[in-house]
Formats: sequence, C-alpha cells, structure tokens
Amino acid sequence: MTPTLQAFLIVSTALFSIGLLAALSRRHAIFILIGIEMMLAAANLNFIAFWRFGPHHQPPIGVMIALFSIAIAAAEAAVGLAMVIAVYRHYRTTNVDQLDQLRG
Amino acid sequence: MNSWIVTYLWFVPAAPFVASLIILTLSNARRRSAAALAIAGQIAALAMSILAFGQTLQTPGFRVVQNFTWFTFGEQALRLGFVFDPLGAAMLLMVALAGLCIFVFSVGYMAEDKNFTRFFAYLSFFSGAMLGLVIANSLLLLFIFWELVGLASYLLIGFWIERPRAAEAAKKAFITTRIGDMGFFLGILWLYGRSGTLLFYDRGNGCLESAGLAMLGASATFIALLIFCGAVGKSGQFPLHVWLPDAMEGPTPVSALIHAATMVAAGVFLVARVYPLFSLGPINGVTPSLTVVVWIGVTTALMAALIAIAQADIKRVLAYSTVSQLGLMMVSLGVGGVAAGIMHLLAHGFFKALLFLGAGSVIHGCHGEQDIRKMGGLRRLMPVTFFTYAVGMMALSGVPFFFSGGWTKEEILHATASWAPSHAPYYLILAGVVLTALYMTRQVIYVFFGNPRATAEHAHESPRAMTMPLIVLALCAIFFSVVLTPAWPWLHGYLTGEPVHFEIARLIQPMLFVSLVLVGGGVAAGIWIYRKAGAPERDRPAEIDPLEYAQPALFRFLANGMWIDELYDRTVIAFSWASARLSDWMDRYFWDGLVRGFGAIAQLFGIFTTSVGERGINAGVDETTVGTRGLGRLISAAHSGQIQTYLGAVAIGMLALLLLYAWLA
Amino acid sequence: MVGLITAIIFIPLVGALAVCAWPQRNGRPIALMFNAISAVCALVLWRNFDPTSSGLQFVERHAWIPAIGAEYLLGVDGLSLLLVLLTSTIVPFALLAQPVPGAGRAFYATMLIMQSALYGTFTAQNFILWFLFYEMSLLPAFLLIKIWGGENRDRAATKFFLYTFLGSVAMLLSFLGIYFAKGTFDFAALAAFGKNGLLTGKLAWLAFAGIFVGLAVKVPLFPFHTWLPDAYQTAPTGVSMVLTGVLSKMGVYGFVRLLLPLFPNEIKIIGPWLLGLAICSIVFAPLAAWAQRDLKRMIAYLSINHLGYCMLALFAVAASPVVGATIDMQAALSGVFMQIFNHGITAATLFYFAGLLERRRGLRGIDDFGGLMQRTPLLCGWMSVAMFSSLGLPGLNGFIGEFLIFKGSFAIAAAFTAIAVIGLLVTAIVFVRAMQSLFSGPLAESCSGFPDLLRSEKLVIVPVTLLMFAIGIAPQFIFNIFNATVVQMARLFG
Amino acid sequence: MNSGAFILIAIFTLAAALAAATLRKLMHAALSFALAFVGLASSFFLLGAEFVGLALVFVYIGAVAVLIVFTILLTRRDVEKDRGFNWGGVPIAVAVFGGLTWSILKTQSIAIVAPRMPALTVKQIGAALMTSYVWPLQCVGLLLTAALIGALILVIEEKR
Repeated sequence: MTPTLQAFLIVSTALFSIGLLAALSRRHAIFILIGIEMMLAAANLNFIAFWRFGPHHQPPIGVMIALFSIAIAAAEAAVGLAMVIAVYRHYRTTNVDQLDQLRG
Repeated sequence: MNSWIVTYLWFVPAAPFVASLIILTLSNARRRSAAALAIAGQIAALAMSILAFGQTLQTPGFRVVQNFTWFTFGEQALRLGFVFDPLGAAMLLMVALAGLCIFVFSVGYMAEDKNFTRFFAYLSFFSGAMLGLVIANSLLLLFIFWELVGLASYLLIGFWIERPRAAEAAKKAFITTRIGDMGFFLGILWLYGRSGTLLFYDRGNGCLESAGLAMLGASATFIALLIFCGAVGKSGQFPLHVWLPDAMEGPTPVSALIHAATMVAAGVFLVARVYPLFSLGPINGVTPSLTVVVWIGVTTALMAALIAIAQADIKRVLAYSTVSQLGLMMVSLGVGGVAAGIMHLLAHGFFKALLFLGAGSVIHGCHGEQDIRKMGGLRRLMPVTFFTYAVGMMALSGVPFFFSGGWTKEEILHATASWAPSHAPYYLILAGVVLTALYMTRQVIYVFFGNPRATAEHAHESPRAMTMPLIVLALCAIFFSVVLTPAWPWLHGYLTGEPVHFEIARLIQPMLFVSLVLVGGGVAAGIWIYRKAGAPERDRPAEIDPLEYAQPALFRFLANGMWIDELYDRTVIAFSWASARLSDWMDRYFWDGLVRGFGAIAQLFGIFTTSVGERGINAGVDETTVGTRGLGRLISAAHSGQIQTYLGAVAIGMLALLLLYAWLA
Repeated sequence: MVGLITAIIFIPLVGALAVCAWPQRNGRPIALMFNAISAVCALVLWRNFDPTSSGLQFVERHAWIPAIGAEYLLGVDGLSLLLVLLTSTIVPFALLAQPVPGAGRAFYATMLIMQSALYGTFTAQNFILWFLFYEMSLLPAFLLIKIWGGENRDRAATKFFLYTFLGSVAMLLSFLGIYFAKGTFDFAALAAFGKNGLLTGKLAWLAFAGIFVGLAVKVPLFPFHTWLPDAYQTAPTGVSMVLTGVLSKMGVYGFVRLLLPLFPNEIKIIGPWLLGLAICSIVFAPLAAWAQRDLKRMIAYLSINHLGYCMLALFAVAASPVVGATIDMQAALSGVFMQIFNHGITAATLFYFAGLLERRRGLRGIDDFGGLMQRTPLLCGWMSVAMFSSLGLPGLNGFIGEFLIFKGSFAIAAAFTAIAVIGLLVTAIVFVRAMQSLFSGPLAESCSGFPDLLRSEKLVIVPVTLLMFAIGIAPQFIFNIFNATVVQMARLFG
Repeated sequence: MNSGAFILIAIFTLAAALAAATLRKLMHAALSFALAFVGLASSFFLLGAEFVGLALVFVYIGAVAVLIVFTILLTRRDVEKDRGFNWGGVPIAVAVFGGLTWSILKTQSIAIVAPRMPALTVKQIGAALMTSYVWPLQCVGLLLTAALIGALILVIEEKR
C-alpha cells in the first residue's frame, strides 16, 4: 500500500493553511515572512507531487518549476528580511498592527 | 380650382408666429412697433382666413388636405398635415376676428404696463398656435399646437410675474391641463399603434376615414375617452375645471382671448374634430364614450352655473360661466348635436370675449377693482361699456331672436331633448339656463345699476382703443344670429354640408316658448332678488349678498367653489407631495443604506480579524483602538492599511472563487 | 479617411500634454483649441459618413495583443457617430461653463483626457479596447470630483468610484467568462453568437448579471443610482455637464451595443422585471426631484428620469415577450437615440444655468432666489427654454425623442408605458415649481444686484438653444445619422 | 514509496510547521521552521525528487533560516515584547483548509498511486537547465543578483 496523490495534496493543503495562519494571526513581521515561505513550500510540494504522479515527461517540468520557485523564494526571503530590518530601524517596531500607513 | 391660400394654409398661423418672434427681439422701449407688429400679424391672419373661408363656400362638404413628412425614423415616415374644411374655416375666422379685437383692446388696457412688448409677443404666439390648432390634420400636430397654446396660457396667466398669486395660478393651470394632456397623449399613442397613422384625412387612409376606423375595433372607446381626458383638462370640465377660475389672475385681455373665447374651447373643438372616433361602435344607438361626454358636460354645466351665482369677483363669475357654457357644448356634442355645439362655441367665442373685454373695461374704469359688490351705477359713467355688456349678457343668457347665444342654445336643447338614453340631461340643462340668466342679471345689477359704491364713484369710460373692440364684438354677437336662425340655418348647413332653405315657419317652435319662459324667469328672479342688492335692506348690511343673507352656509359652499380645491389639496396634492418626500427619503436612507450594507459586508472581516483578536487574548495595551476605529468610516474602513487584513481578504476571495467554481461545475 | 477616428481620439490627449506644457496657469484657451480641432475632425467624419449604410464605417483594424484576442478595432455606425458628435458638442460647452475655483492646467488636462476616453468608448468595437477607454473615463471623472468638487466631495467621489468600479469589475469578469467560452472580444462576432444564446446555464446568468450591473450603475438605472445625485451635486458645473451629458450615455450605449445583442434570451425571461426597474427610474426619480431644494441635485434626479425613458424603450424592444411590429421597434430605437442626444444637450444646458445662478448668488438652493424675471429676464427666458425642452414641450428637442420612445414602447408594453406617463407629469410639476420659485414673485433682496446674461454667456447659450429649436422643429438631420443603424438593429432584435 | 514513512514524515512536517506558526518565542519558531523544512525535504526524497529536496535543505535551512535568525538578533530589542495572537486568522485558515480539502477529496480522478518511473538523475536536470531552461536560469540569476543588491541597499544605515 502506497500513498495516493490525494494524500500528498492534503498534506500540502495543511501546510499551506498553517502558513496562512501564521501570516494572518501573528503580529510580528517575521512571522508573516515565515508563513509566506511555508505557503510557497506547500506549492512546491504540489508541483513535485503532480510531477511524480503525472505522465512521464522529459525534461521534468514539475521539478524545474520547483527549483526556480525555491530560487525565487530565497530572493524573496532576502528582500523581505531586509525590509523588516529597514522598517524596524525606521519605526522602531516590527509589529504589523502599527504599520498601517496605507490606511484608507 | 383652389386658390393659393388653401395650398399654403400654414401662412395663416405663420403670420402671428413671425410677428411674435420679431417682437421678442425688440427692446422693451419699442412699444408702438410691438403693438403694430402684433396687430399687423393678426390682420394678415384674418385676411387670409377670410380669403380661405371664401373658398369653402363654393362647394358643400369642402375639404382640402395638405400632408407632408415631418421626419423619417428608421424606414417609417411620420407625416403631419393641414386640413381645411368648414369646421376649421369657421374656427379660423372666429379666432382671427376675436383675436384682432382683443389685440386692439390690449393696446389700451396694457398701456401702462412695463412689459408691454413681451405681452404682445406672447399674445401673437398664442394666436399663431391657436390658428394652427384648428387646421391641423394630424392628431400629433394638433397635440403640438395644443401644448403650445397651453404654454402661451401659462406664460400669460403668470404675466404679472411679481404677483405670487399669478405665478401660483399659472403653475396650477399648466399642471392641471397637463394631467388631462397625459391621457390625451396615451390616446394618441394608442391610436397611432392601432391605425398606424395620426393623419385625420389621407385619401381614405386617415384615422378618421373608414379604413382607419375599421382597424380600431373595440379599442375605439378607450382611445376616445383618453382623448377626451385632454379635452376635459383644456376645456375646464369637471373634475379638472379648478384651474380656469384661478387663471383669471392673468390680464383681462388674456382671460378674454384664451380663457373664454378660444383656447378653452379647443377641447370642444377636439371632440368635434375626432367625432368619428367617439361615434364608433354604438350600443343601442349610443356609444359609451359619448355617454361619458354627456354626463361630464351636464355635471360641469350645472355645477359651474351654481358656483357662478355666489362669486363676487367680476371675472370669476365670467370664468365659471365659461366653464358652464363649455359643459353645455360638451353635452351638445355628446348627444349628437355636433353642429349645434360648434355653433354655440363660435357664438360663445364672440359674446364671452365681449363680456370679458367689458369686464376689463369696467376694471380699468374702476382702477383695478374687481369686486362687483364695490361697484354699482356704472351705466351712467360708462355708457358704451354698459350697452355692449348688456348685449353680451343677453346673448349669454340666451335671449332669443336678436342674440346669437339664444339660437345656439335652442339648438342644443333640441338635440338634448331627443337623446334616447335619458331625459335627465335635458332637464338639468334647462335648470342651467335659468341659473345662467340669474347670475348674469345679478352681475349686471351689481355692476351697472344702483348707486356707485366705494371705488366706482371715480369711474370713467375707457379710451377709444378699448371701446371700439367692444362695439365690434357686440355687433358680431348680434349679427351672428342672422346665420343661426332656424328659419335659415345657414351655419348649420355649412358645418354639416347639407343644403339649407329659407323657411320662416321654423322660426316659431314650441321649444322657443319654453326657453323664453325660462330665461325670462331667470332674469325676473334675478331682478327681484337683487333689486336692492347694493343698498342695505332691513337688517342686511350693504356688502352682504341677499342670497348669502338667506342661506349663509350654502352660499359659502358655492362661493368657495364647492370646496373642490380644498378637497384636491388634502387628497391628490397631499398624496403626491407625500410620495415625493417618501421617494427622497427612500433614496437617501433605504437604497443608499443597502449600498452601504454591501460596503459593510466587505469590511466585516476587517473588523472581525482584528476585534476577535482583541477579545480573544486582550493582551494588547496600545492597540485597542486600531480595529474599532474603522467603524466610523464605513467604506474606507476596509482599507485598514494592515497587511494581514488584505491577506485575509485574498484568502476569503479565493474561497469564494472556489465555491463559485464548485457551484458551476 | 483612414485614421480619422484615431485622430479624433488622440487629439485631446495631445491637447492634454499641450495644456500641461503651456506656460500660463489658465489652460482653457489651449484646451478649447484642441476641442475645436477634434470637433472639426468629427464634422469631417459626419460629412463623409454614408447614412445609407448600416455597417461599420471608417474601420481601423490592427493586431494588438493577439494572445487574448485584443485588437485595435475602431469604427463608427450611426449610433457611434451620434455620440461622437455629442461629445464634441458637450465638452467645449462644459469647458466654457462657470470657471472652477482653483482649476489650473491640471483641470483642463484631465477634462481632455476624459474627452479622449469618451471618444474611444464610443468608437471601439473590441471589448478589451472598449473597456480600456471605459475605465480611462472613470479615473478622470473621479479626480475631477475629488479634487475640484464642492462640499462632501470626498464622500461623493469615493461613492462614485466604488459604484462604477465595482460595476466595471463585474463586467470585466463576465467578459472574461464569455471570452473563455467563445474566444473572441469582437462586438460584431459576439452579437452573432448572441442570437442563438451566447452561453448556457448558470454561466449565462452570471455573465448577464455582471454586465447588467456594470452598465446599470453607469446609466444609472434604479436602484443603482444613489451615487448620481451626490456626484452631480458636488462636481463642478462643467464636470456635471460632461457627466450627465456624455458619461451617462456610455451606459445606454453599452446596453445597446453589448447587453441587448449578447443576451436576447436572458432579457426576454426577466423582461418584466427590467421594465419594472425602468418604470421605477421614471416615476421615483422625478418624485425625489420634487423634494429637492438644491438646484443641481434636482436636475440630477431628473436626469435619472430621462435616461429611464431610454431604458424603458430598450427593454420594451428587447425584453417584450411579443415581438413588436417593425414600426414600433424602429420608433423605440430611434426615440432612444434621439433621447440620448437631446438629453445630453438639454441636461448639460440646465447644469450650465444652475452654474450661472450659483456664480451670481453663491448658493444654489431653489429658495435662495426669487423674482429673477424682473432683474434678469434674458437669463430666465433662455433657462425656461431649456426647462421646457427637458419637460418635453413640442417644438423643442425633448419632445421628439420622448414621443417616439412612448410610441414604440406603448405598442409593445402598453401597461408599463401607461405608468411611465406619470413621470412626464411629475417632471412638469418639478420644473414648473422651480420656475415659480426662481423667476416669479417679488424680487428677492439677495438677487437685486444680479447682472443679466453677459455677452460671453450669450455666445454659449444662443447656439445651444438654437440647436434645441432646430431639432425640435426639423429633426431630420439628426435622424439621418442613425436611420440605417436603427433599421439594422430593429432587424437584429426582431 | 511506503505509507508508513509517508505518515511519519507528514506528521513530523505538519507538527513542526504548526509549532513554527504558533510558538510564542520567535527563536523557537525559527528553529521549528527549519525542522519543518527538513520534513518537507524528506517528503521530496520520498517522491523521488532528491535534487530538489537537497536544494530545499541548502536554501531554506542553510540560508533562509539563518537569515531569519540574524534578523531576529538584529531586531532584538523589539522581539521580546509579547504581542499576542490574532484569533481572527484561525477561522479563515480553517475555512481555506476545509474548502481545499473538500475539493481535493471530491475530485476522484486524482485518487491514484504513483506510476513506475525511471530515477531522475542530476545529469538530466543539469542538461535541462542548460538547454531548454537556460533562459529562465539566466533570469533567475539576474533576479538573485538584484535581490542581493536590493537587500543590501535596504539595510544600509540611513544617513543622518
């Protein structure tokens, strides 16, 4: 007995939801970044799972996309964390509740 | 061969229109040129009318039609046209002639007014529209002119614009007639839809010709009744008569021209013009639409005559009298006496114009006083006015033989007596005859007999410009009777297209004696009641009417127009105003509230995510207000500026899309 | 003549740049000059337009973004030409209206951008292009209200923007749905599909609802109208004139061009409800106008009423379960087109006059004036002409359109039309009451120093009023523009 | 592929992720974050994408997690303050999870087991990256460079 595609997708969904929870509920900017990274990783899991369960392709598209996505996530994390530091220097806080200059 | 004038009939209304346009461009100071232009335009119209009228005498049943295409929409042509037949020709002549008299009279009457030029511009405009109305060969063209005379009436009633009452009366006139006009408009639409044309006569395809009528079927009754709505509004028939007495706020020549002689008669003319529609599909010899016309007419005639008895304003007496006479004409049309009704219309045009101008002369002589109880004894101070007024009064009362009104009323009585369904209208009209004689006698006694009271002591005869038209109109009222006598019913024959013969024996008829007795009775009663009207009598003060003294409650009821205005104020007008306020309120609060409700839903999660957090843990000290501040600004609150709120919105939106997709799949 | 439409669209844009680059603060002369140039181009377009042909003319077609079916496709038929001419008339008229306090170059540049967007909206024949211009007109309108508006401008502008923007989003989504189903954005191609049902099932209703809401907000149709009184009341006079004169026509145009051809079956099913909404517009709007004290707000409500007539006729044509006779369909459509043009001119003129009064008095409540006829007879006279035109007096332009609309609708949907007549009556009441309290009675103290119409004002008013008379008396020259289009559309809906 | 391994890895990953999302101390959360990615990388191994799994470990645990820790240290003075938890996010996250799971379970066509497949070698990946994916690869390189420079500029001390 082996796990089906559905099982992987549900794990990925759960990971995504946990990431969403972190992004929505924590008031620290770093948590939001962590949440976003988790959501991205969940998407990567989906790509890999679909690649594995889908018809055989050469070159392996799912793997390729996952690779690029990881690279982009790294870039995003770097810039995001730099922004957290910049914001902290400027406002002396990383609490997103207080960062509401875009308030309408 | 037809002469050029029949082909270019539109010259007749065009002349006053052109005059009006030129006058409008003149400055206020050029009074003489304005009056000259207006009168010249009117003379031109009259001359052309006479010329054209001459053409119609040649053949019985004369009818010339000139149709043209107004515009083409899609592939359809909308055609209008002018028709020239005895009915139109007679109306044309009356309108042009009475108009000319009134124009001349106005030169004297309005001499002091600072807006003299504008007055003549409006008058000419009215005259043009009215002349156009009577020769229109299309219900649409008729409606166009109908609205234009309404506009002229509105402008002229409110001519003394600085008087709030005049403005109020103008508004009332415009709106009340427009209520009727909306029915008329629907009638036009219906007729257009059924018959495919609005031309009256179009070589057998017009809506009044057999082919067109055949297409109408059962809807003819409704169409006729809707068109009649317009006539009810314009001709001051019950229940839309309320504007006409108020319209007396306008200058007196306006009352004479528009609200006595011509425009208010347009309703009667309209019914006569589309008579084939009314007489389509009779049941037991009578069509339902004509029955309605009869009963509306009877109600109006009698009611207005009753109210006229209790009026103190010289013009309001005449106004109610006009309403009553128009009711009479409607009855005549309703019972089948089309020619009789039109003859009465023409005769009424002359003598009612005469009476109004006489009243104008009296008012002018008494320095603007309009209350008949404050006049008296004017027959010595204003002899010309008195004699001409007396002619008008006798014509209106229906004194036979020498006065036009007598003969036409005879005809109407004849027609009504032979109406099959009921004799009630006949008897009610007889009562109306008595009342007419009574209120006219009352008015003449108050104004011209007895001793001068109050302002009347310094009265003076009016200038020549005003008395000449009076004399001309008085002569018309007398000589017009020549063509109306039963002995030689020329006009009757002219209108119906039947040949007539002179036969002296028809002059004496039983009906004549009946009406002689009734008119005599009315006059006698009036003289007896009002013999000492202006003077104190027993314990009655001079300013109180003898009838008021005898029946104060009833008199007050009549003097206030049977409280109909007040009834409308409290019902129709109050209801409309309330619905206007309601609409406004709904808009401001209900619909807008709904929209804000949607906005509130959109922001709900914004408040939700923050405020749930507050209550759930309540650890925050400095961030307690952040979430709730959004409540104050409803729509913008969704933009909390917080990244997490936006993210939550994205998540909810994604969910919504998912559900939508699931629902669709 | 190829490129003429492009020229018409882009000349105002060039004008906007020129105004920005103009060294002086007052950009009005430059803006008017560019208006004049585009108006001349529009006249050339009219001159070369073949009134007997019902198809698109002056077509310009270039590939734009082939991947999503977007083409640069411009063309005019009778309806488009009519609206282009209307835009060319109204925008300069609006620029000549009461000067807006604080309006500098930016104001005129924004107006010109809006004009360009309007031209584009009326000539684009591909949905993406059309939608681009449609949205491009929304932003300038928002800015014009938000920056140069009167009191409550923030609220009114936000409301205007949210309403119209949400409507647009709904419409865009619907069109994406249609695109995925049919693979084209071309109006003509879509209309050809529409005959046999563009989409099926729930998707069709969703797409229909999206487009309907988007357009109904724009017209506006009851009950999507509550942004309008606020926006028109607050906007500066010239902007109100463009909003009511041209912008509201975008909605009607959309109904004719998109909703009716694309969803004939859906409209037939809910036809009575749509007619009911139109009737509500016609009856409730003037009633609400009656209760207003603010002159501009009153005119705004009457605007809703007048566009309600258009909606009545359109729905009667498209929604009636019985197919009307050709004459009725053509009458209704001709009436709608006529009414579009007439209402544009008349309502803009009314706003212009409201602006004149406000400029003289500083206020614009109906009760703030009195007895003006004694002091400013010319102003009152010309303003009365506009009012009578608006209430549909024969001899003036308003009557022609309304008569044809009622003629066509009555034959198809008699009961609804009979109710709609109440709207005509109440409109008359509103105007007559306004005239009474503005013009008549004793001269109000505060109005005793008013100047009568100035020469510059006369130069604006007289041509427009003459146009009203011309259309009212001899309207054939307007009918010639769109007769062929009417015939073709009547066949399409029939 | 083994169900037992899968269940173990799944539980480990999700638990670590949950800890990362909810632990009060930021430093603990960062460590759990790294652990979660270890779990995720294992599931990639399980799926036969060894190279991606390795890349994940290098990038996330080697770089991102370290960056996070540095950031935490750099913003230390702010970190310790307890700022609570926003419960409003929970229902939304649960609803999203429920909605997605429901649609996954409803879609019967994906209840499949993995087909047999030849192993994916690094050579294949390298060939693909250097042939058909060379253009995206260059772009990503550029992006990373830009991100590097951007991040540097962002954190450079503002001049007084």
